[in-house]
Amino acid sequence: MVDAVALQSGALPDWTAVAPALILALTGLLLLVVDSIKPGESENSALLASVATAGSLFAFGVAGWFLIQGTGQARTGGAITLYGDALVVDGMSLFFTLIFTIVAAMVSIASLDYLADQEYQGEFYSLVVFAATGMTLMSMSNSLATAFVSLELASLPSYALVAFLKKNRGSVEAGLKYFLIGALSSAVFAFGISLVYAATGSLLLPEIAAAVGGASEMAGVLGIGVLMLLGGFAFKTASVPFHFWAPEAYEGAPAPVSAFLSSASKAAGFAIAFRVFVEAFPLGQLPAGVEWVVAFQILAVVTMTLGNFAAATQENVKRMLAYSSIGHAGYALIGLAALTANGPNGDVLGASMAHLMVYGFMNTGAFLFVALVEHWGVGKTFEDYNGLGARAPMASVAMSVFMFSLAGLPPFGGFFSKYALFYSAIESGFWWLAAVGAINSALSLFYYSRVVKALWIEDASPSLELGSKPVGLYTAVIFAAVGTLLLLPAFQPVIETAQTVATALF
Amino acid sequence: MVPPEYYLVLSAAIFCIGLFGILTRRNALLFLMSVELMLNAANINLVAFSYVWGNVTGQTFALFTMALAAAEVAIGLGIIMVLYRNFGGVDVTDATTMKW
Amino acid sequence: MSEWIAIGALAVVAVGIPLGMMAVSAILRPSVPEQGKSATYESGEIPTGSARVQFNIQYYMVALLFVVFDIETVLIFPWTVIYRSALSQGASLTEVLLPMLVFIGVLVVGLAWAWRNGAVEWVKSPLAKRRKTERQDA
Amino acid sequence: MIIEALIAATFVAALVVFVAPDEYAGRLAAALSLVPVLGSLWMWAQYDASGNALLGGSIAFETDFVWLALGGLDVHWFVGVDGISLPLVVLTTILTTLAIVSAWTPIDVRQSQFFGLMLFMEANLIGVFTALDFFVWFIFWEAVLVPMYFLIGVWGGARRKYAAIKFFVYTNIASLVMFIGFIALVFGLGDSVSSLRLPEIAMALRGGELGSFAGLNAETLKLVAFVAMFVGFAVKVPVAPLHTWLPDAHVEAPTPASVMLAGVLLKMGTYALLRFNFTMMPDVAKALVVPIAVIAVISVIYGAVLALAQQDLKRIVAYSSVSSMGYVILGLVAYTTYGVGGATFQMVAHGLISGLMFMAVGVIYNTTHTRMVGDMSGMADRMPVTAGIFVAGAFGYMGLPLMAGFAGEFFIFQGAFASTVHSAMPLFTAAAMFGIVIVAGYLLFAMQRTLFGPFRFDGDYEVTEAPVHDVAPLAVLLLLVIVLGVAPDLFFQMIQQAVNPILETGGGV
Amino acid sequence: MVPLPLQSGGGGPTLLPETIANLLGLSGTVGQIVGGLLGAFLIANILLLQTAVAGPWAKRKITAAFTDRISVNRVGPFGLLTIVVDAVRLLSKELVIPDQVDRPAYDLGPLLIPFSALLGFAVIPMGNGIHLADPETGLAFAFAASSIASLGLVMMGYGSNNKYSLLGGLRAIAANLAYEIPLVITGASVVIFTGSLQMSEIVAAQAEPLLSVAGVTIPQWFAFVNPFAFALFVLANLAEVGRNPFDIPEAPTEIVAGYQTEYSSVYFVLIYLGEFVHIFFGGAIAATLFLGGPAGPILPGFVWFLAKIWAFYFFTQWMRSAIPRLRVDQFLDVGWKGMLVLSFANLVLTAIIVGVIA
Repeated sequence: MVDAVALQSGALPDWTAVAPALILALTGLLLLVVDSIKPGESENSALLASVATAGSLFAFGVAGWFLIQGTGQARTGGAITLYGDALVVDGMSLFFTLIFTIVAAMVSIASLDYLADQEYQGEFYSLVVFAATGMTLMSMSNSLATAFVSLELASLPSYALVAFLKKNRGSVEAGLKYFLIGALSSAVFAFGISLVYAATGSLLLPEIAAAVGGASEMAGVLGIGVLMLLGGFAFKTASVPFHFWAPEAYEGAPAPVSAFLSSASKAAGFAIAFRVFVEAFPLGQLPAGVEWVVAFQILAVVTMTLGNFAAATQENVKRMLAYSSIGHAGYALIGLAALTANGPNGDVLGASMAHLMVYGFMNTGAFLFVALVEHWGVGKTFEDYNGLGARAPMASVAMSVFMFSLAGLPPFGGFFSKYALFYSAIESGFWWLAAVGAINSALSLFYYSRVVKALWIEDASPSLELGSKPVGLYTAVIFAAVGTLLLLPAFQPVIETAQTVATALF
Repeated sequence: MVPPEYYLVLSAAIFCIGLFGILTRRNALLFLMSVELMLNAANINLVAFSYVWGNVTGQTFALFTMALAAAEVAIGLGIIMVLYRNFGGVDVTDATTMKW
Repeated sequence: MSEWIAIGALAVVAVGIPLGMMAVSAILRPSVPEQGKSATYESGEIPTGSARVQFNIQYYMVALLFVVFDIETVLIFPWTVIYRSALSQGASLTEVLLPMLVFIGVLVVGLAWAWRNGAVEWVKSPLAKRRKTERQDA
Repeated sequence: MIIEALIAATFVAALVVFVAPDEYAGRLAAALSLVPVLGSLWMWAQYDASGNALLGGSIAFETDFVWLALGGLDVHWFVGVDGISLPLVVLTTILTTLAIVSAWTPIDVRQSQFFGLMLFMEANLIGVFTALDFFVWFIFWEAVLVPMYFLIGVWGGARRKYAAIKFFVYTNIASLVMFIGFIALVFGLGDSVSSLRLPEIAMALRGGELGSFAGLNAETLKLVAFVAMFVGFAVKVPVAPLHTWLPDAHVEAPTPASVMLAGVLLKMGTYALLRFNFTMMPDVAKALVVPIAVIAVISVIYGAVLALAQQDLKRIVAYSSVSSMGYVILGLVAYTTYGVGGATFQMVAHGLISGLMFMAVGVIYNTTHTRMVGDMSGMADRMPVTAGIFVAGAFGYMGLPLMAGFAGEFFIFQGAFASTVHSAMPLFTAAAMFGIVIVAGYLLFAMQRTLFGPFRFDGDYEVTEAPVHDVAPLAVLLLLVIVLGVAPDLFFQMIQQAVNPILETGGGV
Repeated sequence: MVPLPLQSGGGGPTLLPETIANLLGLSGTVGQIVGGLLGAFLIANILLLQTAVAGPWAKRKITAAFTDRISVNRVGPFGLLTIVVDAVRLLSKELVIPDQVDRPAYDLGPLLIPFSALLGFAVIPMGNGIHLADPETGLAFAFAASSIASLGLVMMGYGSNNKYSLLGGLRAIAANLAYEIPLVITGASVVIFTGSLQMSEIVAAQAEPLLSVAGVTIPQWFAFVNPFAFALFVLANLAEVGRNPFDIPEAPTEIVAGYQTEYSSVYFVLIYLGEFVHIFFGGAIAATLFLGGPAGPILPGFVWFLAKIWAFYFFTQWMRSAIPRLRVDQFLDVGWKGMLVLSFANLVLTAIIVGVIA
């Protein structure tokens, strides 16, 4: 075993702490190189997919190793700041990196089959990996500047990915809408940054934190700025009021991309929102009128309620999942909404992070199952799913696991993460937030169980013919299912790590 | 010396013009231009307050914002191209294959 | 500040002179409207169709590349300005040169990819391509 | 570690069966399910603890380690059995094996999935009865629903989808209500508990450590939590106004699933009532004795009356379950050794007997493809063995001496009459006894019309004696019913030891 | 308010507006404005004299000399006044506005072209104190100002409602896109030496001696220091101003006259004028960046400066006579695949060499 302080005491230089991001970036470039050797050749697809998957898994492994070794954590000397404090590597960033990389790996392996007949596969994988790089950097951002740049690095490839099926009207429309709202929200975000800068004179989160207390004459500007930052995060996390894109984009986009966006991209939005709000605008030191916690409380309640109610009325499975992901954004927002000046903030935030981790598995899996179904050419509505359980039992079991887990039923990972979330909220004194969350959770069972019902209980139409059993998609779906299941018995290390690293933020 | 509030008012005005454009225009290209306007409003703030605070952070970041705006336009134009090919126009309200 | 006043003055002059010429011309020139005179020129033929035709997709590819590279120059310029003074103030090459090499390296990978995928290929239609190669072979 | 081994083995068996080919799935499942049977019997033979697991008594086969350290309330992997849970574990394993064997005939599609789910359910049921940490318990508790949902929904009758959804929604909402009630209680306990282990919580509650939470003072909180949990469990039991899912579920479920539903799943509700409401908050239970007893009596009478009005044999048995469960509640609220102990004994007894009845109905249905009383008569003519066992089971149901049902009901009535919690208890008991009369009435009536008299059958099917593997489970069950009736002490002694602490220790805020 | 280091005023030589203001005895903002306007007027006239009168005349003479022809010789000495006559002739011609043109674009385009080139001259030091303004960002400003012209070109191409015009406008844009980056990047390689974008600084940096051979000091003109960059720059500049062999936007034998097909009378004069100013502006930047600006022995700086830009002008006309036009795809290939790569290589190599030497 390597010495626990190895990564801080000189065994490895500090800059290696960004290794996960570097690995992803290099993988992306490597993909471009591979694609340049024989452009447009479809024999390349297996190579491309395996490079993307291997790169993501490598980054996952490195991030996991760092996390276990305690890189950037209190026990090895605290967060590592790099590049003029613009980036910070700490437990939280590594934890989120785990989510992004594993989702990217699952999406890459699944895309091998999904994209079988598509052109521009090299571009697809490199865009996925670049977006993952951006997300990793988002989780490491210690400055609003890097926050914005990395947010765009994550967003821009996503726009292209959503519109990837350029001859499919749905995909194009989804890409357009995602892009329009994304561009708008990034403009709002940039303006918010400029206002925060105007009020505080710095873009570095710690310096902003030091300046906000004295910025009382600019409190109005600061308040508007913070509100606009919130808008930017709301877009990335698909929370109210910038959530409109989500159903459209997820429905229209290629299903692996929907999986990627709704899991990793959402987590990235939360990663950056957590850090920015907690680090730059510490509660208890803010001038009046910048009480962002209240805003998050409202957003959390509205988001989860709206997402769940809208999901309940859908006929299209992908769209239902899209709305459910809005609902889950609402749950995760509790992590910010239940913060207090000196409560057990680390627990709440950590629970939210753990939920995002579990969500990364179950939601990715669910969308990848949709990808599998699309691959078979079966339709999109609940009725089209009828009887799949009899034809494809393994995948259907996996999907049932995802659905029950998303609903928060006990035997699966989603149960513990929701429990931890609500429990921490109650611990912080926000029992009403937990209550709203629990009621929404119960409601969500209704529409999740519709999928399960369609899969197993309804009878298939006689013409239902499934094609081959694609290896890549199956691997990814089963992997996600196993992950979702294992996160129940193995939830303790996850929540413990999450809460430890979250506590380090305060 | 121009008081900093003026910059704020100016940038807010430009931001609002951009926002207005986004809310009222249906042409995707005009939408892009409006977004550029909003980003430039942010740039005005950044550069102006870079001067006010006496550090170059704002100016530097304004450069990054420009670069990102350009990248965004690159992607945006690509999407508008395929929009045109699929829907025969660049009206953002044309694309309604999915229900809202 | 005065620099920009002077530049503004030149801008005024640079607009004023053409406007002045237009004014002089407006006084001098005759106006004899006549049908046919104002027809669009199309090598003597009667113009057909709209002039605002759709043009080759390659224009767009090139424009995109330009947007990317042109903006990168914005990021390169500040570096070139400080490069020498940074060196003379004792910064090591790895600090000031390496990052830019990495930056340009990334750009180069992008360019190579675009090149290989034909983004900078002006002629892309198969027919034109065949003609081009035939001509080269001949 | 025997409990973990039992659960794990059953899970593995479920997986193996799930991927096995359909033709062998039934045999394989039956063979594999013998492992938990033997394991539970071994546990029963080795059982040497005494007292109640929640109230500081010794716990057999205990395992306890921290699973999830979260804030101030750790989740432990904490399992073990006492005199209340061990009989139920034995009941579960035996009944599952018999149900699997009885499913060989009726289940003819997607067998591997069916038997896999049965084993999966068994694993979770064992978990429910052995878990001593609230969380672990709750996970198993909810996990039981999933396979049952599928069993009804996929292999059920014509209206199976409606029945499955109704079952799922009812029980899940109930779980949520119960969960919220219990968690509120735990939060009300504040720092006096450091984990969700049931003994810890039970001791704290009985020790009066409850504080206020969410604006409710301790008294109100306790009351609210009690009601929430009672409602939550009552749906599962089910108790009269909350029972409407049960007939649908039973009628639509395939017979083996009905067996499990009536035989074990309903016992989860009464088990939980005993463990949570009546063990942890005896003061509230005693304060609310009148409404609870009224509900119990209503369940008894109402269930019986409804059964009387049914034509469907399965529905008759289903409603009679409502009635029987009413006795259990009455016994629980009596707070006497015989009352609570009898209730526990009745859980086992009723599990066996109702399983027997459903199976018998199923065997007849397998042959005739109808369950309507009016559609047939004189079945004893063609199916003498089945009919004989059916009649014997019905007698057990009616509480004939030397049958397990008699022992259970006798204990309950004895305990309830002697109860001191409320002066009106004898009155309630007397009222509930009317249920027996009605039960006897309707069972005899249905039996007489279906089994005896001249043979008449309207369907096109040839009616012959059922195959051995259909009848054998019936016989085994009948045997067990008689054994328990003759020697109730096989279980009753350990039950009594476990029940006494509940009565001895007082409680109060 | 802490002043930024970047924004401290340059302490270079006195600029033209100040000189004029001092002469007139004005000061403050009024002085700046009056001085600026007068200086701007002066500079514009110097340029117009050269471009509008001398330029076209020289073009004919040079071309004639290369192709062994007799050129204009009737009006005035050596036919010098021919240009004046031409100007009057064109100005007094009828302005024919074709059908269905997009009026704002059609009218604005010709204005923008001379405007863009003239504006760029604001920052060019021409020697002898003829230097209108010297902002910190001089070089960037110069590139920016000259880029405005492409906007004018596309407006003309689009506004004319003519297929040739549209093609010409688009070709012009493609040309600008392809060669702008090599141009700017090569310019950046010079900035590595100077460490400043200020034109006066760039000129001053070239005043230092490179080496002395037998008592003759050769100044550190960047054309000597980095001839490769100079060659690249001149080439890119040719394309940027649209001269042979890169004149595909006009390409008279392919698309009539490109974007100017539908223009007549004063608009044609403006376009023609603008293009000439543009060529001169290209020469001016090249001279400033690589040839030491107005520096030179014996003769006054202004004369040297004129000589240098005329040399560049001569070079363009030489190319025009000597080299055939590239096909459009070859043209873009050269730009994207050749020049771009070479210019980046140049930048990197320059940076490495400078870094290693320093």
